[in-house]
Amino acid sequence: MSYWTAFILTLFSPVIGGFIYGLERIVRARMQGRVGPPLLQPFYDFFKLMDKRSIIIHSFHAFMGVMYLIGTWFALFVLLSGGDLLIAIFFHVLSLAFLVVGGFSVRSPYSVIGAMRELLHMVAYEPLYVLSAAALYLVTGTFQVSGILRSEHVPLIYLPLLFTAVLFSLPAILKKSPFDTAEAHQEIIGGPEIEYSGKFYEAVYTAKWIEYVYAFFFIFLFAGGNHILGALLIIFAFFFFNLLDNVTARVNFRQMVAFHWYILIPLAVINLMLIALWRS
Amino acid sequence: MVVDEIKVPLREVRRTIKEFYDPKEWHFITVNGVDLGGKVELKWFFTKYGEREYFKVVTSEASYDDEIPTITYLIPSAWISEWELADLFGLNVEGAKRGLFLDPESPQAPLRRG
Amino acid sequence: MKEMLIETIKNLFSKPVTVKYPQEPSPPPPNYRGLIVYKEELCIFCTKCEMVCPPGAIRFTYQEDGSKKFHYNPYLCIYCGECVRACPKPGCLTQVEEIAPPESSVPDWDELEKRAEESKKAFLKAKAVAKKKPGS
Amino acid sequence: MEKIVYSLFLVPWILALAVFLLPGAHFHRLRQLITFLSLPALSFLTYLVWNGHLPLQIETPQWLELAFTVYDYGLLLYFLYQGIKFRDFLVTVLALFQLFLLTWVLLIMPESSVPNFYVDRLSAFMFLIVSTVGTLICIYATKYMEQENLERENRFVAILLWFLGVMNLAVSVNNIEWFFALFETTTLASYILIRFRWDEVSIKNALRALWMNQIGGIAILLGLLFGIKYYGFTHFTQFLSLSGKPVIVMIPLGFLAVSALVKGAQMPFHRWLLGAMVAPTPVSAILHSATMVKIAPYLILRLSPVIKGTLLAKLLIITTGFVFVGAGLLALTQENFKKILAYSTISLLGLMMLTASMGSSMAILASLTLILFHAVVKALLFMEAGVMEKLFKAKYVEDIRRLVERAPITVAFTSIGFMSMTIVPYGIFVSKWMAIEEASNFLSHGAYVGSIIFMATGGVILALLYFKVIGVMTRKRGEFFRFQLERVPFVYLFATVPLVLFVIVGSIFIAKLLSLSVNPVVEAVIGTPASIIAKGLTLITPVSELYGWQIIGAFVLLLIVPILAYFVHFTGTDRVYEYTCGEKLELNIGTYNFFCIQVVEPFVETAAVALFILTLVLGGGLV
Amino acid sequence: MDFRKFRKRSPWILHYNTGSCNGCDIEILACLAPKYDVERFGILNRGNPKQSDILLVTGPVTKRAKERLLRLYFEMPEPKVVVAVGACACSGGVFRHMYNVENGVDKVIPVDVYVPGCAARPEAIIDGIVRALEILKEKGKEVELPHWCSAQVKPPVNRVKLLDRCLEELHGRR
Amino acid sequence: MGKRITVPFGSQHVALPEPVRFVFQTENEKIVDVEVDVGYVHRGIEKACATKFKYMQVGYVVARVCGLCAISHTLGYVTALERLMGVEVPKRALYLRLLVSELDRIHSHLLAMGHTAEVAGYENLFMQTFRHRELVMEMLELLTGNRVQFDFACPGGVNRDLTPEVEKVLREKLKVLEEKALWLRDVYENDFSLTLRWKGTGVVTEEMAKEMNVVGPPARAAGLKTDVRAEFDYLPFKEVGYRMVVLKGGSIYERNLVRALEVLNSIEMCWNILDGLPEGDIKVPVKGLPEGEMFVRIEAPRGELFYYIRGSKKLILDRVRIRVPTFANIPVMKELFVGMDYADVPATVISFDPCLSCTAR
Ligand code: SF4
Ligand code: SF4
Ligand code: SF4
Ligand code: SF4
Ligand code: SF4
Ligand code: SF4
Ligand code: SF4
Ligand code: SF4
Repeated sequence: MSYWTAFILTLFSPVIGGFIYGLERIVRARMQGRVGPPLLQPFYDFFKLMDKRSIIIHSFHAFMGVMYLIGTWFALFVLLSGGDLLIAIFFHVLSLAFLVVGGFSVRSPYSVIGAMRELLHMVAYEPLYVLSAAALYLVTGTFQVSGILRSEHVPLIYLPLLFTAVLFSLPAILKKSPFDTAEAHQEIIGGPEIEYSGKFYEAVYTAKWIEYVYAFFFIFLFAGGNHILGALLIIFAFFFFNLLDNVTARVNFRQMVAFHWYILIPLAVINLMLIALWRS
Repeated sequence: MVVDEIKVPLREVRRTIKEFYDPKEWHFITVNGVDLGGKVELKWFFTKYGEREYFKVVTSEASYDDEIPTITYLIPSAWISEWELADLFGLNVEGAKRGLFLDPESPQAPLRRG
Repeated sequence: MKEMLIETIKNLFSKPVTVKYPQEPSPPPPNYRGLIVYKEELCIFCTKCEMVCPPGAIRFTYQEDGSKKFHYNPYLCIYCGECVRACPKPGCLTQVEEIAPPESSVPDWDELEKRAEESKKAFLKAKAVAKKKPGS
Repeated sequence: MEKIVYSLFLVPWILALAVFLLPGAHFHRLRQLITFLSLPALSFLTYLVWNGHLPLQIETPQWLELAFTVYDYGLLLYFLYQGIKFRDFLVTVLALFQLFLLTWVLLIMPESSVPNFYVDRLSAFMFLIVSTVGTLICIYATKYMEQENLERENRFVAILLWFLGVMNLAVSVNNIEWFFALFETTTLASYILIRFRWDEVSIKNALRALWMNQIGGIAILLGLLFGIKYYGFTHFTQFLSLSGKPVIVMIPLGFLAVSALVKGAQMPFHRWLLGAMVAPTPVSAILHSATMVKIAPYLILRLSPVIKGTLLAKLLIITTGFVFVGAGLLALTQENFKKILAYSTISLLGLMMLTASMGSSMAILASLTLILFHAVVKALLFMEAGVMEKLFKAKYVEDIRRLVERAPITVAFTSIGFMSMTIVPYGIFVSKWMAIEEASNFLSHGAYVGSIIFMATGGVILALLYFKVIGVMTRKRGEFFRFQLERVPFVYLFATVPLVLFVIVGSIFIAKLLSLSVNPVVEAVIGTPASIIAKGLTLITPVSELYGWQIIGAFVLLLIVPILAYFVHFTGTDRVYEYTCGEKLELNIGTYNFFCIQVVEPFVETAAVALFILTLVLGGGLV
Repeated sequence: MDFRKFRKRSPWILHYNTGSCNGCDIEILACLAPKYDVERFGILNRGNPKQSDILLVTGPVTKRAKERLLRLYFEMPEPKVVVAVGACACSGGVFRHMYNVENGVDKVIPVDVYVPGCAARPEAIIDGIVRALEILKEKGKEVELPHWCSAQVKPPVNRVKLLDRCLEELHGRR
Repeated sequence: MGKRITVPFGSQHVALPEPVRFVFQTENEKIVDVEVDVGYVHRGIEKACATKFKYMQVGYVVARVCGLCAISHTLGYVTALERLMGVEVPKRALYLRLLVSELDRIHSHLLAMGHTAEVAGYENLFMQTFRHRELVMEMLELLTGNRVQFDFACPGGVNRDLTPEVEKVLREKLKVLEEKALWLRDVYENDFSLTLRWKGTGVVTEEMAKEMNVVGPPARAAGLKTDVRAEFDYLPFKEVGYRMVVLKGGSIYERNLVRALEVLNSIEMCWNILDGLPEGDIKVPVKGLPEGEMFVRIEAPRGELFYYIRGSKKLILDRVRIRVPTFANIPVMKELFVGMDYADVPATVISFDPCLSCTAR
């Protein structure tokens, strides 16, 4: 992918992510037998938040919210620009760091708990993503995203278990049930984002849409050079995680970390070792 | 409806309840106060699991400044009724804290007459 | 999870159950306990309704001449229907199915309550004076 | 050239002597000056060595050998004496055993004409760390001790300086017997330093450090013994000649590796390093970061060409990887700030040895980068810990709550230190990244899969740990409207600012740094340099690239932003209180200590012991 | 661009019960459920004052809830509207003149829309919200103060201090 | 204390439609200390019933103690009043009361179940439960003229009769409801993520239940056989096929399962009522003034509701005392929290289906 495409895609990622989010809200509503909001709802929210009077706790906190947006945006660009996959994954950590530090910087219990849980989310899913980077490398022979996208192998064929694991951890990145402990609306009311309002909340809100693009692009990589399959994978993943969201209750953070470490990561490892053995 | 009412003086209340109360059989309902003007009539209501239309009532009278014996150590769940009594009647119940329901700006001891 | 999965997928492909209110009306069912409608022409001003109304949503103010005026506050009424049952004149008070619309201001009921009390007192006083007068 | 190398040992000793001979409060300034001299002097010497013709083999006169033998006996007898004096059974017995082994070794020691000093780039690399970070710590220590105990300052600083010389010596000897002597000298140094405060806990911990390190010494002696027995080898270079050839008996190497594990405070021998906390903070800094524990990865690096790919290496990978994760987990449960640092040192030492044992050139590169940056960052962090302790009376995580309101500079430096250990694009991250990508090449073996998992999970656990602490520090009640930077004494700033600058600049120019400075060391260690290319700021590795703009971007995000945050005030915006469900409450906002992980502590330790024994038995014995 | 029209499209609500009988609260819950599904209008129950536009209050304000109501009110960013749901919130309902209540939300904070009923039907609540949205659209962004409050504020408002003074005044009125 | 985090839960909180305040001290999200404040909703109803309202009005007022089991309060009050004044209520009226009270139980139980699902982060299940709950709401609306506050029972009988048209619609809806209730029972019983999250969480043991005098579904979920419907004959439950549902375990999971099973039993009772509805008057006039004291127990959806009234031949009673189920369950709730995960708190609280408006009156 050239820098320019990457740049344009990144630039418009909030729009894409917004649409995905809008669609998700509709699909979720339909799955629950409701009508749901219009497709453009996220953008309505966006513009409304623009118009609100902003009230903040202190400027550092508010600024961190804005930085979270910029960080996520940058992380997405790193991913899309075709560079190293591992680096892109760690840039994602970096962007989360802003949210976390912002969350910690106020004396609000929900925010602090949420930030802590955000870190625990990271603890849960990050190893899995590092493993998938390694696995994608094994299959395609490169860590470069652009290389993976050009590879004639379809990693999905070699990495079914790993892909399953990544699918199941998708809710952890996007904070959906069953792994939405960091936001846990009914417990900590949005966690680290609770103290943001107005334009500053808007930044956090938009950053989440960008994360959608980030996560789904990651799924896309599993199709390697076969971009049609990639698109199908994204659609599949979209419905899959919405279904999962709708048929599960939230687990607590212990269960979340345990599920990732004891089930998903071993799954990934088995897959990894199998293909490594088969390769050698 | 069978009502088994025992009238005892205030200081006997705890002993009376202790004599028969066994958590396995008895269900403590509540303690209720009725203001009689100057004094309060207190009733401890009990019933028995599995029995039809049966009440056991321990009745006693207390003046506004008497110390009402607590039965919380017998029946751990009784504190809330006792606190309520202390709050709404302004009675002096052993170990009860004020302010369960009432705020500083609410009228105090609202359930007293007059 | 299985049951939910089936249901979720079923829901996804069937029509939502949501009613289209307010685009389409969603009327209350027959005999809904809505607003109290008062017909002054039938009223005998016995004030029974005022007496039974639990929140005091019906109040009468007394005019100088002893006639009474009916006031009703739908934003205070709890729609229990007790006034209708209490009213001795069938048809004077009825409970319709409609409900009052949301408003951005409500009757100043505090003021009205005061007025009702005062006018009643004034009227009773006047009556007492009037009673006394013929006697004296 | 030889003289330069010798002066690298002697200069610190002379300075130490000078400092020692100037006791009392009134010479404080003078001592500071002398200490300060060590920085330019040692750096210059190191510079000369680095630019000299390496590797350098130095023949030594016969008397030196004798002197070392005598010194060895003296040292061991001193240990024995300490054991008896403090009625410590273990120290006594181990000292006796060491004496026995030493005698045996000397009896069967063959004559050899191999030079006893061997200074290659790896040694020079270690000199570099010692002479910069180490001396900075000494300078820092003068101020620190001024605030603690001016009377004993001269002793303290003198020991530190002397220790720098010992370190330099230790990484340049070739003779394993000598190495043993110096290894035990570092043990002695840590013993003296830990018990420096002379209270009960200090002595207890010092004795523990002593006996644990004695085990390391025994392992070296056993390694030497078996080395002589099987191969007739007494020098490192002899072992290195084995590289590439099938190795018949690993026992000597296994023992040497074990001694590295002990010195590197790997579980189950981590307690001595934790115990070192009771000493004044510069001790922790010097022991944990710059110098002493670095002998461990140094030793593994020395051996790695030989053990590369063997079962021993794989076991080492598993063991150290396990420690990397396990120590990280245990660090989460700690509340004492220095203990957190100590555990994370243990953890990262695990990572260094892990990468060192992988043995490929990329892995070695990663290991060296890690050593370099870790030395700098840990020194920085410990110094900041000392600053917090001395200036803000903050020792525990709960004390550092809302520190940012009082001490923005300290918090900023500490945060940079913490972040540099986990996040893109700091040097430590880069080495982790290279290590993971390198490990991906060998995935068909379980140990390497294990290493990836360990690296990935250990990494996030450390991230969790550091952000937890950063979070506690940066919490604040309101605005800094009038922001006052705290007044940090000049010496503290002098010691810390270069480190911070190095971390940042080094990370920005990581590509150049790696290809120009570290890669020659890699070449010296295993013969072939890692195939990395620096193109501007961009670092190109065989399988991937780290772009310059990524590094810059990350730095802009990470560094400029907090500074900006300081100046951005959103003055036109309403301020509001935190949401607390509409209640007005006295809030107590602490942090998680993951207490229940302590439940797994015995398990982690048992597993570590098992792995350790496995390394010893399988790694050493059977292959 | 005029953002005002988007206010109507994405109202997020905060619900606070100041002492109601739950009747109206469960009807608000019912509004979120599939049959009425207020998410059609973009309504989300955020439960977080800082991100909400509409404050739904149910119940006659009890003495203890009063202060909390005020706190939450000041936590909401303008423009915002307050909807009093149910007879209790409008004027005290059946609890009018009981000793521990304040007879309606408008005694404490300004109310924009009153929804009658006991309990208010979901349809009525929807109507009320629709009406509130009309008002919301017209509102300005300046800080709103309770009518009984005498202070002048100048932006930027420090709501921490504002609330303190306000509570003082509130308790002073006691 | 550096590791403690204070977490307020309430008074305003999304998971709570009602104001109640818990202040938890947590360590690693494990609760080590808890403080409860239940007094937010105190309005002074008992006082008002003894000073402000006439005895005929009190029924409407106490209904507003809580909207969730409005009929239970009215029933409690009118039963006590009728017993005190010796009024013989017509059989048809009793059956109609029973019908409404069981429908009310269904709606309240479904609400509790759905709400517990919601706070456990299971939004879809909440939606489905509420979707089917709307059926009951429609039935109640048809039957009584209002969705929540029924004002159905009055001293001497009931206010409205059941017309044949309404009965027909009721039967239709009841049929659908039965189907859905069976499905819901299945979900609440078998759903993996619910069992994972709820089984063994917030356990009230049988001993605890007895000791702390727990009432209602929480008690029955703990294995304590107590149900006022079996212990007090305020309505002819025997005749319409009442069964007591008792489970063992006492965790959130069982509490909701008890509710799901009771819903099924209630539906069955509704069928029997509709089939066997006797003809006759729906109301007898109540004359005279109350004198003396009377107390009754009623099984509200949340458990035992206790009414005590006392009059002295006046239009206004001397004392009306309401002891509500949640009031009785608060002590045990408070005991439960210590040692629990904060993440489980909302579900635990809601699984008791607390009604603070009752508790504080
Ligand atoms: S319906 Fe009830 S509340 Fe309304 S006016 Fe009539 S008696 Fe009063
Ligand atoms: S009860 Fe009927 S007739 Fe009497 S005043 Fe009221 S409305 Fe008029
Ligand atoms: S209703 Fe009957 S009794 Fe009452 S005032 Fe009218 S005529 Fe008289
Ligand atoms: S049990 Fe508690 S302390 Fe232990 S790891 Fe889990 S959350 Fe942390
Ligand atoms: S208006 Fe009626 S239903 Fe609503 S809260 Fe008040 S009493 Fe309850
Ligand atoms: S500060 Fe005073 S004047 Fe201003 S809102 Fe508060 S009470 Fe009113
Ligand atoms: S479950 Fe309880 S708290 Fe929740 S809405 Fe119902 S009554 Fe209120
Ligand atoms: S017991 Fe609870 S649900 Fe029932 S009326 Fe009372 S508050 Fe409402």
